[in-house]
Amino acid sequence: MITLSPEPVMMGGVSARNHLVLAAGVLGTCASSLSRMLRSGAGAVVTKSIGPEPRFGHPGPCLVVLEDGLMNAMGLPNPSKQFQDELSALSGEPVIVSIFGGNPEQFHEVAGWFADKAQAFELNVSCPHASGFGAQIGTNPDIVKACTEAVKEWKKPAWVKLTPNVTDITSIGKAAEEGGADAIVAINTVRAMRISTGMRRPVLGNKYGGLSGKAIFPIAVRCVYELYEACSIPIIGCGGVSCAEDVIEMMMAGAQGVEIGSAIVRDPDIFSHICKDLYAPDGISPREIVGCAHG
Amino acid sequence: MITLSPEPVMMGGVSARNHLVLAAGVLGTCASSLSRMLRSGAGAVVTKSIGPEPRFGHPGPCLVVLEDGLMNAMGLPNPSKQFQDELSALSGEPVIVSIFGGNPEQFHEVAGWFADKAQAFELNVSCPHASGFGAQIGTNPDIVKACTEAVKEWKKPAWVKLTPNVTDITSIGKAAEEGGADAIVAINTVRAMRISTGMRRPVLGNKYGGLSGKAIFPIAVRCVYELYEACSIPIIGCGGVSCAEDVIEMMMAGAQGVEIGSAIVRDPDIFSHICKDLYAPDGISPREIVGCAHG
Amino acid sequence: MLLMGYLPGKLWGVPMAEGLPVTVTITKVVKESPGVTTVFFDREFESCIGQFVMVWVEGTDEIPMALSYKNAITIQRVGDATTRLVAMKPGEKLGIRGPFGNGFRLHGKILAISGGAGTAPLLRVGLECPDVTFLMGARTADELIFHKMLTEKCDVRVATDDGSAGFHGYVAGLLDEISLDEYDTIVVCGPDPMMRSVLSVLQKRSSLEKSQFSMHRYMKCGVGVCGSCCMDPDGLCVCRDGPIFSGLSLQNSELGKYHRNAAGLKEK
Amino acid sequence: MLLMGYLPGKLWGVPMAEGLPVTVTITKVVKESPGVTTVFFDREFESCIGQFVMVWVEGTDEIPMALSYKNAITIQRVGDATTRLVAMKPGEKLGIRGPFGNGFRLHGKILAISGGAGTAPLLRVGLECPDVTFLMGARTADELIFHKMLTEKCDVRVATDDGSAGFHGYVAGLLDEISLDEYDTIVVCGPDPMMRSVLSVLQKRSSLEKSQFSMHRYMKCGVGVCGSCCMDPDGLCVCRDGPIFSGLSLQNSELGKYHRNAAGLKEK
Ligand SMILES: Cc1cc2nc3c(=O)[nH]c(=O)nc-3n(C[C@H](O)[C@H](O)[C@H](O)COP(=O)(O)OP(=O)(O)OC[C@H]3O[C@@H](n4cnc5c(N)ncnc54)[C@H](O)[C@@H]3O)c2cc1C
Ligand SMILES: Cc1cc2nc3c(=O)[nH]c(=O)nc-3n(C[C@H](O)[C@H](O)[C@H](O)COP(=O)(O)OP(=O)(O)OC[C@H]3O[C@@H](n4cnc5c(N)ncnc54)[C@H](O)[C@@H]3O)c2cc1C
Ligand SMILES: Cc1cc2nc3c(=O)[nH]c(=O)nc-3n(C[C@H](O)[C@H](O)[C@H](O)COP(=O)(O)O)c2cc1C
Ligand SMILES: Cc1cc2nc3c(=O)[nH]c(=O)nc-3n(C[C@H](O)[C@H](O)[C@H](O)COP(=O)(O)O)c2cc1C
Ligand code: FES
Ligand code: FES
Repeated sequence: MITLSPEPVMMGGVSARNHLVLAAGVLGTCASSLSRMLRSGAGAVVTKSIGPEPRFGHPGPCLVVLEDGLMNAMGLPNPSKQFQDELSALSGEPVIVSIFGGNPEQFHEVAGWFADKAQAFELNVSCPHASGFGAQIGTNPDIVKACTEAVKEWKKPAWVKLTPNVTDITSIGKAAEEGGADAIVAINTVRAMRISTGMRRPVLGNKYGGLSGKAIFPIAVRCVYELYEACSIPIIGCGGVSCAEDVIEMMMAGAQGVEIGSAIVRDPDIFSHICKDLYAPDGISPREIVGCAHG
Repeated sequence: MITLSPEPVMMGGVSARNHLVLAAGVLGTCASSLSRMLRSGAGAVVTKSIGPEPRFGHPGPCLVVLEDGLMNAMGLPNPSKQFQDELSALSGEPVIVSIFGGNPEQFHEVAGWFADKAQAFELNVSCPHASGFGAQIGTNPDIVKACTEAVKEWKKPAWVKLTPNVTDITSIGKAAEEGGADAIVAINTVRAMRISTGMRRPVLGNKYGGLSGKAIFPIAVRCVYELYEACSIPIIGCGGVSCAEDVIEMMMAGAQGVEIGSAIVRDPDIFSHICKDLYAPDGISPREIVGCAHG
Repeated sequence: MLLMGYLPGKLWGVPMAEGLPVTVTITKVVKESPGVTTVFFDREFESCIGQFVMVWVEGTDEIPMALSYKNAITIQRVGDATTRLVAMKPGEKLGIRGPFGNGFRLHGKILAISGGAGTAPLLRVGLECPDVTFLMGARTADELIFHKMLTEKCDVRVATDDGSAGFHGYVAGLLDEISLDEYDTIVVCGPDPMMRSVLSVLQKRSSLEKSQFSMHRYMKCGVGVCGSCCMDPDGLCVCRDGPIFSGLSLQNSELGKYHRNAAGLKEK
Repeated sequence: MLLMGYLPGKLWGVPMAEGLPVTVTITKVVKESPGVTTVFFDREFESCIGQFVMVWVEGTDEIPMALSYKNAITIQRVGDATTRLVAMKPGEKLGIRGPFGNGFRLHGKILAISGGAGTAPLLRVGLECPDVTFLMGARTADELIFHKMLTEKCDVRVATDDGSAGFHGYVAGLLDEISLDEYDTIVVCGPDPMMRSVLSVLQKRSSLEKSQFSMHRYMKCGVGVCGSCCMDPDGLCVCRDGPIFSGLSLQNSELGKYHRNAAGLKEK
């Protein structure tokens, strides 16, 4: 297998300790769990998505584990502005604050709360199961562009996280780029549903949810590849990454780094384990492989 | 587990021997393999998609097996009009002819070749990896409607098979319904890619392919559920079905029957095995569970 | 011998329901006290004592519950889901995910200390382990649960806040009469303030290293992913790293000080 | 003991590459005859004799090839992919999927019958089995492959169409001098017309039930899904139900009459 040389990593304006970033919404609600992930080897962490008002999330079940992934409909639970307190405990750490809102003004407001503490923002315009938020606005290029611009007013790096639940993901990627995004994160979860045949009802409290994990890796690779052909800003690959080989594959598709979420379910120490396999003193430079599959 | 009573099955104008239909493109190019599937327990079979000209398909690799599914880019290889000869050998059997074209006229022409032999047509407006065909037209509701109307001129039942690679599958489902479709088949494969890290290239000759099998089951269930809420014609569930429990789940989401493709890779006798688990003399009527998850 | 390069293994052709809730049918409902009810179902879950399940009350919510028996949960009514649960009848269905979490490590002579409905997760300790002393607290005699059943199996001592049974005062008070050195394992479950006060006593009496506390935090996923049950300062997940924690590891924790609610907001 | 309701098993954290082509590096290229070349690579594939692999020539195509050795394929140049293959140099890479298909069932005294490049899939029979008679046909002496190597291991008899070596005529003609009753297993590989004529001889001489034919058909998936390799009249997949078929099962088949091309059109 290919190994990478351990070099300082700068992706989308964020200086990270390695190429592996904790994905939004996974162990991301408190400072203590975010630090834990950094301690265990994450190169940077993205927080739970924070919105304009506190939310308690959807009724349960909120998550089920499938053989090849997870399906969740958390419903964007978050402490809103009070998340400032958690962030204080993380000052100086590579923390990207994920934010969401229903319109550019809300994005602007929420970003403002964290503008002095976050290393960067990640715009969640892609959660597939919260009405009025996430993918409901992330399927419209104009809104995506406007939200990106609104957040960029705070002069911080802004990553825009895209939904795969669109006919053409590149049109949304280009909108983010036009709005001034520093990077595109692809992808958020794939809209999905499972039904309990015993209860004769969808298993998630919200009925619809988002599929993540191994099942969506080939979809995520495809999206990264498509975006790499269409956009010129950096891409962070996300979706189903669970071993070093997957990281290399994402990079070859065009990703500068990856985010990892669901794989935590199998191995809470996934970051240190992947680092061990991925980096070696005689490894090659990541530059050599990012996008190399495009020939 | 729930079992079904073995009753005569009529779905979308097709009288089938049971609720399990061989999906298009799987062992569907010759009469002999189609009969084999019928002998081994398929309630009906859909042929390989037949188009206006013979096609030899994409260069290989055309298919790879993943742990939780398949990824393929066959490229719609087909013998075109000469498929008439194969069909003759299947007269009287529950055979649905899958057809494709680049526009309504071509759909009309191809359907005409088989109008006297097919029990029904399935319109492939959803293959995600053939330029000018499939999903390239199946993402446009107006074209889907027009193609459906064109085929319906032959006064045969017409199933319209949808792609999940759209922002809103219900808009396409409704277009098919307006065009006079007798049933909707959901879903075709999900656009995907894998990269060979050894070769530093996408593994499929066509680069992009379609993901099928277990990985996409939660996506397929979601699409069936959404379509059931939006449309009133019958729905045939397709995508990742590999056991009797999956059939029940698809039915609860709203499917009248299911198509099965990729699961053949694991078990060529999948139809007889599912039948054994699915049907029992004291089983319940399928009517009792179709759509029951909608509450 | 047939070697196939592509064999996808056990993944295909088997029901995919493994991580989905298992549907169980209620067989018996037993009222343990005015506020506490045990609901039995038609399936036993292989589990370690101390593990929990996520209980899906269809149409309402999914909530964490200890398995009081391998085939039962014991519910204290506090809100929407628990109110629906205690009102359920035999024949009705629940969805069960799990069991999840770690379990108690039980050996030697055991001291079990429970407060209120916290007796439920410890019930199997009293019923299945050979040498158990059970200290049980409740606000009032009426609210003591499993008292009779446990008395038949072990040495039970009772404390009530109002003195209506046993010792008049908190269960931690019962510890004064106990010689902690005699015990190999100390297990504790109850409301946060009660557990913090037991922790303080054990700390003073240098018995923390043999103590294990069953923690409760707001849970959504149950499998260590969503982060809603994380505790300060180590960011451990109660659902996965716990719910059982050694007393030692809890000394400097948030226990008894605050916890986070469903939105992640700190609450006292 | 830790029981977890959700354990997704071996699926997570392991490379997902199982069914993807394995990348191999070419180590040696050997010209066997003017049109036939053996390409060795740096990895052995555990396989039954008779199984095949799908060989990915990046940028061109993926084609089926028998493993002539566990770490080599032997290629007859016929078109784009094979032309690129035979021109490859050590250090270049190929992608290999498989091995796929069944294999020969080999026991007792074996008669191997090959035509042209059909010797390649039978090479391991001659090299690895103890008691083999090898009948080998080619158009001309130049095109005999593996002749020397096999002569060291077994009783080789040769036929050439032009009489430049051995018997003057088709390989089926060599059967006249063979007492079929002596053999327990008969394996055959070669062009369709050659295999049909061998089949006819074996049929006439009542030896079909101990015969096994290695079939070739157009293949795209290699795993029994796409249907491009199906044979009439039973709809069997050469890639999965074969490529080895008993002579009995081929009697009434399309063998020697027609096959289908990449588009599914019948060709002679
Ligand atoms: C590991 C664990 C084991 C438990 N075992 C038992 C048990 O055996 N018997 C028992 O009666 N109770 C048990 N509980 C507590 C039980 O989960 C809550 O009482 C229940 O969730 C309340 O739900 P509700 O809808 O009735 O209340 P709500 O009206 O929703 O809320 C009332 C209070 O209950 C708590 N709560 C609500 N939802 C949750 C949740 N998803 N996770 C955690 N707490 C929640 C919160 O403190 C909340 O303020 C356990 C909790 C945990 C974490
Ligand atoms: C099970 C099996 C084992 C084989 N083993 C060997 C071997 O050990 N050595 C060897 O030299 N050849 C072998 N072949 C034949 C080999 O696959 C073809 O010669 C090769 O595919 C030609 O590819 P091309 O691009 O050079 O030719 P093309 O120009 O693409 O086509 C030339 C002819 O080759 C055949 N062909 C092309 N593509 C395929 C395909 N995907 N599948 C099957 N046939 C195809 C067709 O008959 C076609 O008309 C085997 C075939 C099969 C089915
Ligand atoms: C439990 C859970 C919660 C999530 N919450 C968020 C969120 O708040 N914001 C967001 O942008 N993505 C969220 N996601 C999506 C992930 O960040 C990630 O995009 C997705 O899970 C795919 O990556 P993975 O396969 O590595 O998990 C969540 C995913 C999971 C499983
Ligand atoms: C090898 C292969 C070929 C296919 N060819 C076609 C086709 O020609 N026309 C079509 O409509 N769908 C085609 N499909 C899609 C399937 O019919 C089906 O929609 C998809 O595979 C999802 O179902 P499954 O998970 O049961 O395979 C093909 C799928 C595979 C795997
Ligand atoms: S409940 Fe989700 S991490 Fe514990
Ligand atoms: S090559 Fe696809 S079925 Fe044989």
